[in-house]
Amino acid sequence: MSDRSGINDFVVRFANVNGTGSASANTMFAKTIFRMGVPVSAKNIFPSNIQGLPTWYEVRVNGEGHIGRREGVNLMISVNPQSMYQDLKNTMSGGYFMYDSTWPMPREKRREDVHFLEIPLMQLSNEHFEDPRFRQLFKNIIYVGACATLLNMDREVIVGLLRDQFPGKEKVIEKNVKALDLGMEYAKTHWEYPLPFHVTPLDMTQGKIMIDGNTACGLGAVYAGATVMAWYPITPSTSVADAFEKYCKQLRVDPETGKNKFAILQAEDELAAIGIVIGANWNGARAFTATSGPGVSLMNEFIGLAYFAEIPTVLIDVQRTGPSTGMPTRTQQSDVMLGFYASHGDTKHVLLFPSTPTECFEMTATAFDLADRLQTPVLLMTDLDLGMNDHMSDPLTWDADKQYDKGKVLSAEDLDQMETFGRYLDVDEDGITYRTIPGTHPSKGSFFTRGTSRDELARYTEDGAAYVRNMDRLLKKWETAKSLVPSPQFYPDPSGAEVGLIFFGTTTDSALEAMSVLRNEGMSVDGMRLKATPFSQAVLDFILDHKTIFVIEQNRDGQMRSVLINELEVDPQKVISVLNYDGFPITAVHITRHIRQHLPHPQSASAKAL
Amino acid sequence: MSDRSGINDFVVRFANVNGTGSASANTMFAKTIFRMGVPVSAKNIFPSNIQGLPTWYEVRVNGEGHIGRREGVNLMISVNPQSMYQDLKNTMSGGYFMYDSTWPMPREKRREDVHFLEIPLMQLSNEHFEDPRFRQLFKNIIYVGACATLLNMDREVIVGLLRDQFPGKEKVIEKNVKALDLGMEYAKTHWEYPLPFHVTPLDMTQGKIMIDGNTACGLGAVYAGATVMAWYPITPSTSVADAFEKYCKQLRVDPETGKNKFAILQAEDELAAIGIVIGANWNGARAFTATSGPGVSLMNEFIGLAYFAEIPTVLIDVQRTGPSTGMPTRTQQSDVMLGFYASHGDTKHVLLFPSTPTECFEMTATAFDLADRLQTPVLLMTDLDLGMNDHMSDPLTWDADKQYDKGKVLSAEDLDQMETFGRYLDVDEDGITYRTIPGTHPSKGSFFTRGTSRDELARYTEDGAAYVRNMDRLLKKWETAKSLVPSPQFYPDPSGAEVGLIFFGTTTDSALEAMSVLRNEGMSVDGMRLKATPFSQAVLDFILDHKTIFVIEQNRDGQMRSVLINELEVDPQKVISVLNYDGFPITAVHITRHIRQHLPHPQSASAKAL
Amino acid sequence: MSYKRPAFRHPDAAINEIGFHQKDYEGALSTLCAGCGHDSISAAIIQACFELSIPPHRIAKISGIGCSSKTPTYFLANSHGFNSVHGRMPSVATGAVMANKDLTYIGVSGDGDTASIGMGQFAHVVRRNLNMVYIVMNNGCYGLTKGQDSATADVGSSGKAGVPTMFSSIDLAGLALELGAGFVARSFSGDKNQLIPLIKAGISHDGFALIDVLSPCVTFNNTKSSTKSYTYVRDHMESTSIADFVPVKKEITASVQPGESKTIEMHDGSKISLSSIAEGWDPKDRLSAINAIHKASLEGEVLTGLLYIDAAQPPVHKLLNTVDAPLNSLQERDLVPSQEALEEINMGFR
Amino acid sequence: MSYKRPAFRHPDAAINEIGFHQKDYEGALSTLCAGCGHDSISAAIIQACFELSIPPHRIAKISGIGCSSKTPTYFLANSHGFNSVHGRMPSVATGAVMANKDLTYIGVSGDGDTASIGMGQFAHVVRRNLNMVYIVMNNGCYGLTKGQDSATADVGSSGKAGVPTMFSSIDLAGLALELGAGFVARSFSGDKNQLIPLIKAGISHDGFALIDVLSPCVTFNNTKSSTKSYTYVRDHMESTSIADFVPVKKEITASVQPGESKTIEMHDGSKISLSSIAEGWDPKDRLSAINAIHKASLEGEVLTGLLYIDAAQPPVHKLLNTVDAPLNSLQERDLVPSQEALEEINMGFR
Ligand SMILES: Cc1ncc(C[n+]2csc(CCOP(=O)(O)OP(=O)(O)O)c2C)c(N)n1
Ligand SMILES: Cc1ncc(C[n+]2csc(CCOP(=O)(O)OP(=O)(O)O)c2C)c(N)n1
Ligand code: SF4
Ligand code: SF4
Ligand SMILES: [Mg+2]
Ligand SMILES: [Mg+2]
Repeated sequence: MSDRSGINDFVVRFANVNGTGSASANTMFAKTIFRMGVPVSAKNIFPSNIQGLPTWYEVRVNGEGHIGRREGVNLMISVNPQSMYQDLKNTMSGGYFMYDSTWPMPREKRREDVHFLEIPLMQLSNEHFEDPRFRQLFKNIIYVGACATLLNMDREVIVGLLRDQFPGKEKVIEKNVKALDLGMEYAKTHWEYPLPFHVTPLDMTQGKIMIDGNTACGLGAVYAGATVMAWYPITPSTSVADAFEKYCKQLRVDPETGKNKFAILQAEDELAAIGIVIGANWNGARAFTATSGPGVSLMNEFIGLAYFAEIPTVLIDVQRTGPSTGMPTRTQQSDVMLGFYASHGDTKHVLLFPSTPTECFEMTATAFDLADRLQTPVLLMTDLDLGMNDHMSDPLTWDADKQYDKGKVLSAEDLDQMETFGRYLDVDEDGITYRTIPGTHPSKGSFFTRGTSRDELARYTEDGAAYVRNMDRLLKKWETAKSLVPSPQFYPDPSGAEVGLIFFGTTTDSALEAMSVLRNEGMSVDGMRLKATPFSQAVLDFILDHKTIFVIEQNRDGQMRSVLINELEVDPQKVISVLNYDGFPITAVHITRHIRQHLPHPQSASAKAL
Repeated sequence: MSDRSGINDFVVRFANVNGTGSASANTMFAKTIFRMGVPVSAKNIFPSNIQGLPTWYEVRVNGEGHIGRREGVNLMISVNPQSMYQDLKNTMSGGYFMYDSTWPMPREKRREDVHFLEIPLMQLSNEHFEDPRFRQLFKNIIYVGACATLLNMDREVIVGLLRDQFPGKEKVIEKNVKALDLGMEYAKTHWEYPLPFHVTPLDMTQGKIMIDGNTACGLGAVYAGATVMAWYPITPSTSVADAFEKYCKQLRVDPETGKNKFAILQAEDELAAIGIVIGANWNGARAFTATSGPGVSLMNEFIGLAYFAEIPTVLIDVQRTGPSTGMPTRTQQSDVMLGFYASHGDTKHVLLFPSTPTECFEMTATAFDLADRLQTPVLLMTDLDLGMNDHMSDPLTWDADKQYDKGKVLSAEDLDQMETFGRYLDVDEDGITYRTIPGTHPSKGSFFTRGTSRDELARYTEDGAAYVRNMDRLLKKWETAKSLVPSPQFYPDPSGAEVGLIFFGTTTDSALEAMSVLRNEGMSVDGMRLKATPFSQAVLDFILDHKTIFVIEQNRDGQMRSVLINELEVDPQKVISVLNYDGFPITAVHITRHIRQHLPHPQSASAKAL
Repeated sequence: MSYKRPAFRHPDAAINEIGFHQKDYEGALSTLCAGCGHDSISAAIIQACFELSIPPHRIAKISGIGCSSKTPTYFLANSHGFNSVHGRMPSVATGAVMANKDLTYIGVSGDGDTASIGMGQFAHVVRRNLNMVYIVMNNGCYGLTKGQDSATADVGSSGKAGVPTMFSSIDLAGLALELGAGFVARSFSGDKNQLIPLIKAGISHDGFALIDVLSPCVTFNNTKSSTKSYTYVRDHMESTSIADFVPVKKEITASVQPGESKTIEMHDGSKISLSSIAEGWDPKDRLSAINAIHKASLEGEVLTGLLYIDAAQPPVHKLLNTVDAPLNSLQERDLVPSQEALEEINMGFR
Repeated sequence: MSYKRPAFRHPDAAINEIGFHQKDYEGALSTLCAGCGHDSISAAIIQACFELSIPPHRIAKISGIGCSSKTPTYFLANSHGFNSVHGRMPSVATGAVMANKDLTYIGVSGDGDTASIGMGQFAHVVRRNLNMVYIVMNNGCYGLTKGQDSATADVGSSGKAGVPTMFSSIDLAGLALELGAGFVARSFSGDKNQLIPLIKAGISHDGFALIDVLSPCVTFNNTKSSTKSYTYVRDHMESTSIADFVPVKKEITASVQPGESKTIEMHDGSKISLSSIAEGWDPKDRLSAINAIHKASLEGEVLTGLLYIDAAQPPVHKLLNTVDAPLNSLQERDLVPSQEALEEINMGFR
């Protein structure tokens, strides 16, 4: 890989040991660059383990705003002897390798094509800090300091971050600054600086925030009025529950009584979690759960019940690499098929695909409105990369006048004015029928909820014709849903292209970067970002309007591509998969390589592809 | 519908009350016709209830051998006052309506276009039989007698059946014959007989048997050497377990010790059932489970584990109408998608589609061989219609020399001769690796089983490249599977057709009948019966070789069609669904109607469809 | 909102304190087998709710799958009902209770539904102390799927298939006691006099109330060799006490004799009085109840009655410290935090 | 088949009766947190299997998911292991036992794995009386997912997050007793002397043996406020007895004094001898064990030791009356019925 890095364009990777408190130092590094106005992205690569195994933190700095993952590490900060040689191997030719030279690396093991930056981190820390409990932590700050010098980072910004992190704790701040300066000074006295690639302030992060998707989902549920959450711990979804709880405790406690306007239950398993969500929604509260693939598998029966019994159900699926004992700490988009078709019998579901934390926030709220409006399960399909890494994104906003769309729910007054209430009567001919909440009216509106085997008035029947009517109405509702779900986002090439790229969720950053690379190379490409199923006419038109379509996704089987073909009846021959499924976020280089393979000559590309 | 019925071509429907012992009388009726050499089919239509609700038994007699369901009842035997008026409505115009006139039907409620056959069944039974416990039962035999006269059925054959049913119990036989004769005589003295449509002996059932698919599956598992079965009761799969147990007790008890060469566990639920199956197969025993849609949904996580951990797993899915509280006693083929893609992550499974009880027997055995050979889950996709109804089919045969294919299992001797054993090393380059059974060798061959996160030597790793290698090998195994699964069956039109019909499982009978109808009308149609996934080249060729393809299936969403398109990358536009999803078996009339709709003029049909 | 009564009533038919007839608590015609124990339990539920004068629409009925779980269609037609999935009634009920603390919740399940597939959810709903009555219609077999043994079938007992159970049986009342339930009772579908007051007490109990009701399956498990048959249960029933439930608005009647009876007050002031308490057993002592159950079972007896009660255990909404209004009644103004809060949150992520 | 020994051994290292070194029972290097209780339990398993002289390849290790369920990688490297799915170890173990009755089965699970998601399977594996040792590495929290409370956390106890548990806790030993288990023990990861003989006895027991081992999570639940911390357990541990396990081939040593001890014989002739038995408690009386557990728990004490044993309960293969050969060893000649049988069956369907 040729190194095209330079000012505001490089990758730094920190190699640490799990459970040694490196996370906060590393985050500080990324945030400093962010506060310097330079776009940055940060990915945690961590093991399925609590303590003692290698963990990495990869920061990409890119002044053009490309914040997808990029391969090729310019500066490796290796503070884990366990992974040191692997880390050295993973450093780019011509790159820099900083390591803790308290234990020097034998000459013969070094690489010629890599610059070595030796710094005795542990020794420095031990020499300057008394309390052994903190030595480990300050070691981390020291390497941040060294990086600051090497990369021209603003010391004042770092100090400011420390002040924000430890408000009023002057002693703590002082010690941290001391460690920081130790690192900065060491670098100044031992190395040439800054490195050829480094940071220069910009103002491209003005107004933006750095937040992870799971926190945004949790906040979205708070603003969307979720009052019941039931969940079962599973990486990488656990922090959705943590965030919901944290913000509920902060924002949803009645100030007068000290009582909670929410109920959160850690259920005994995922089956119970979704059962609780269904029970609560049936009974008129907004309720949701968050889980990952194994949980969705376990919820399969219940999801079908919610589909057929038409109960609003919000489920956040933070996807990880399959299967259950798979790679829980790696990212993938491999639950698309499962989410879309979940359960036995004929079922299809509304899926939402956020691609930024801001969208996690907004779409979580949308999920509740859609679930209530459509009386069906809505699955928010996010993933580990989006959920657990901080992403630069727009601030969260909420329209103060927004009313929740609670859908077709009848009040006692409504019922009093009605002739007949039929729970499954398609009064409005949109496939969506009216429902009542238990306890509403003393003599009207009660009905018995079950899967199928019932007629329009919710009476038990095993009549085949009634079954078919109901199934067909559910399809009509599916049609209605097409106009209600978020529309795709288009990234048109002004010159009009024959090649179209389709992407969604966390493939977006790299897909957009790939598009700009390809356009720079002279290839015309249009882009479409999917936001939801079912697909609207616009999605179909995009596919029909292009000769060749690439669907970029992070799974082995091209799952979204299959769903597109199934739903839209387009010719599979013109729809080409660009796939990545090694558990790491997809890169622009990966995408462009695949596209070029299929379209060797940019100019005549689309013609050839068919 | 025009009545084209006649000699050896008609439909009789019995309308009874659940739990009144009508089943054995009705079966006797169908079996008599079968023993007279005339092809017959019989379908139970029963409620999800134990006692007191309407239940129907529908018999189709067809001298040309068409044994799919046919609409239009020529002779209705109504012995359930609850459903009497509905039954009258469901009788064909010009048809015959026999009912229990102990309680006569008011004139004004009768239909003009239907012949009424009044017989005071209860009264006759009460008059001639003392013991009140048996009166109900003999009432049923009386109507069989009446039918015998009307339809020209052979009294001796019926008596023979009674003798077989009650060997040596002369008293019982005598009473039954008395009831039979009561009915026959009543018909002779009160009505004109035989009816215009009736039975004439043929020899088209020579060597055939009448058996239900679930019994055949249970027997198949016995012959295939299954020693462990774990299951959880669920209609319509329960009788698979019942049959396996019955025949194990009959055929698999060691005569010397009286001990069992099998272990059957009624598990606490479906998750446990599949867990037991996986544990037993991992430990070298052939084990299986049988369930229906809700069970498969619950097994979803475990199915994924078996796929990734590569553990042979045999699952018989007797499909029913979705969802869980749906119509458990109605048939459908709506678990195709679920079965094929079951679990989160990238998973695809081997499915087998028997279409006759004989194939249930054979394919159950095939499932074990394939599961062992491919080290993966194999799902036998049958359904309520096939599983719980008696079907005329070829006798069951077993090659006495057949050796089970236990796949790549290493013995202690093998291990002794090996340099390195790597559980996931693709030695043969077919994607299938060698496994060992616990306890085999004191120092070689032990390994640790987990989903993924492991390398070729089964060592723990979270390395992305190792993950990809493994996932790609699983795809290679999938390719290998294509040549191992049963090939499709072709029904070519000698003249070479542009229209191809694809069908599988219980759509077969009616699809074949539809083909013969269409051919008689002058339309050329080829047929292909799918027997398995993954699809082989032959399946793709069939689709490519025809301009228009109809996929006939019993679900709402055209699930098999989707799988075909996804797997074979064919253009959806030329693949048309013929669907039936009201819970009743599909009919030839239904199929031809749909095909004609798409191809109005037989001659130029295929051209137009595109 | 007015309580509209259906047009015609027999003038003599009794009405309860809030003006409802017994008929208002009935349901659709049962489709269970004639003689099924479950139907008697339905009748007892109807009677209990009528006598407690609960407005029918303020009751929610939730069940799993099985003959037993079908019964909610056959009582309380004016209440919302939910026939969910097999073994998962507890979780659906949990969600419902979370959403609205103010309704009365009746959960109905079978022994297969609870003790097999639902075992995990059962154990955890007990721990959670939901405010609900959990009725197990316990026939020791799988009725709806035609008679397989359930986990509550006693060792050696056999149903219609004639194969004696070999695995040790689960005593749901014993289990609930072990798991810390605050109200545990057992009864028999054939004993209306005992069952109705127990259901009433269970409904009034502010927390989770388990009533394990032996309910013979006439079709599959009413055999001579079954320990869940009408005959067996009738012959081997042993009562801890005769229970009499006294709603808050009524005085304790003279029928309860002091000295030989014990009266327990519920949170709402209503009382359950227990006369002729079995020796050495104290309805407020968990361990004594556990011992009594085990001892009875060793002797092949079935201990019935109110086995244990702790009226003071905090129910789930108290544990969760939720606001007084039902969560499902909260509106945007209660739920949406301020704009400033969001701005501050954004600030924290800069 | 020859027992090949790896090339180099320290000449002094002890070997057991079948010629294996302790090292042959070890596993891969642990990746658990330094100080995790689970590692001590792994060490005890290694020691127990070594001392019992079981050929390592005749042991199968099966687990669910969690830090605890990872441990089978860290012991017995020469045994087959299976890390299955969360909460489902019991069913996988059941299948394995069905397939081959002749191996030794060690099931490992966590408290989340067993008492929450696995509760149903746990209850039913107990009933089934599989021949296996079921070890729960019980830390009262979810280690692998970073410290959430599990259902075995005591009310009021709190881990690193500092939020006290509010729902009543599940006592797995108590539950197993209620469900009819034939061997129930509790121990502490920090008490090797008690734990090793219990594991040995559990392995020798012909049936299901539960060992609930308190095993502190140093990272998330070793706080002052936790009742599953090293300090709390050490301070509140109460033993029923001091156990000494005597394999079939050894004589009972003099150390066990008659009068103050009780010796229980296992099916294979080996013995477990229990000295200084707690007052009023009889290891062969289920009810006395239940009472002892409840009483200790009311006083905030943790009762450890062998709580209950019934060496005579028939294990699953006896109940199922299977042939003596392992089912996985049967061949076509044992399994395929005759041609005539099939012909007869066909006849029956004509
Ligand atoms: C997931 C699932 N598995 C199996 C079934 C089939 N099933 C329906 S009811 C039932 C058992 C009913 O037994 P029980 O709960 O005791 O109720 P009863 O009919 O005896 O009242 C079973 C296994 C199902 N509906 N769903
Ligand atoms: C179906 C499923 N749900 C959730 C998880 C996530 N998960 C992994 S381990 C675990 C709990 C572990 O707790 P415990 O069994 O007590 O083991 P410990 O780590 O404490 O030893 C959970 C919830 C999972 N792997 N699978
Ligand atoms: S089968 Fe048994 S449980 Fe079901 S309705 Fe009939 S008697 Fe009742
Ligand atoms: S997190 Fe807790 S249970 Fe897991 S390894 Fe660390 S100390 Fe052990
Ligand atoms: Mg039952
Ligand atoms: Mg734990």
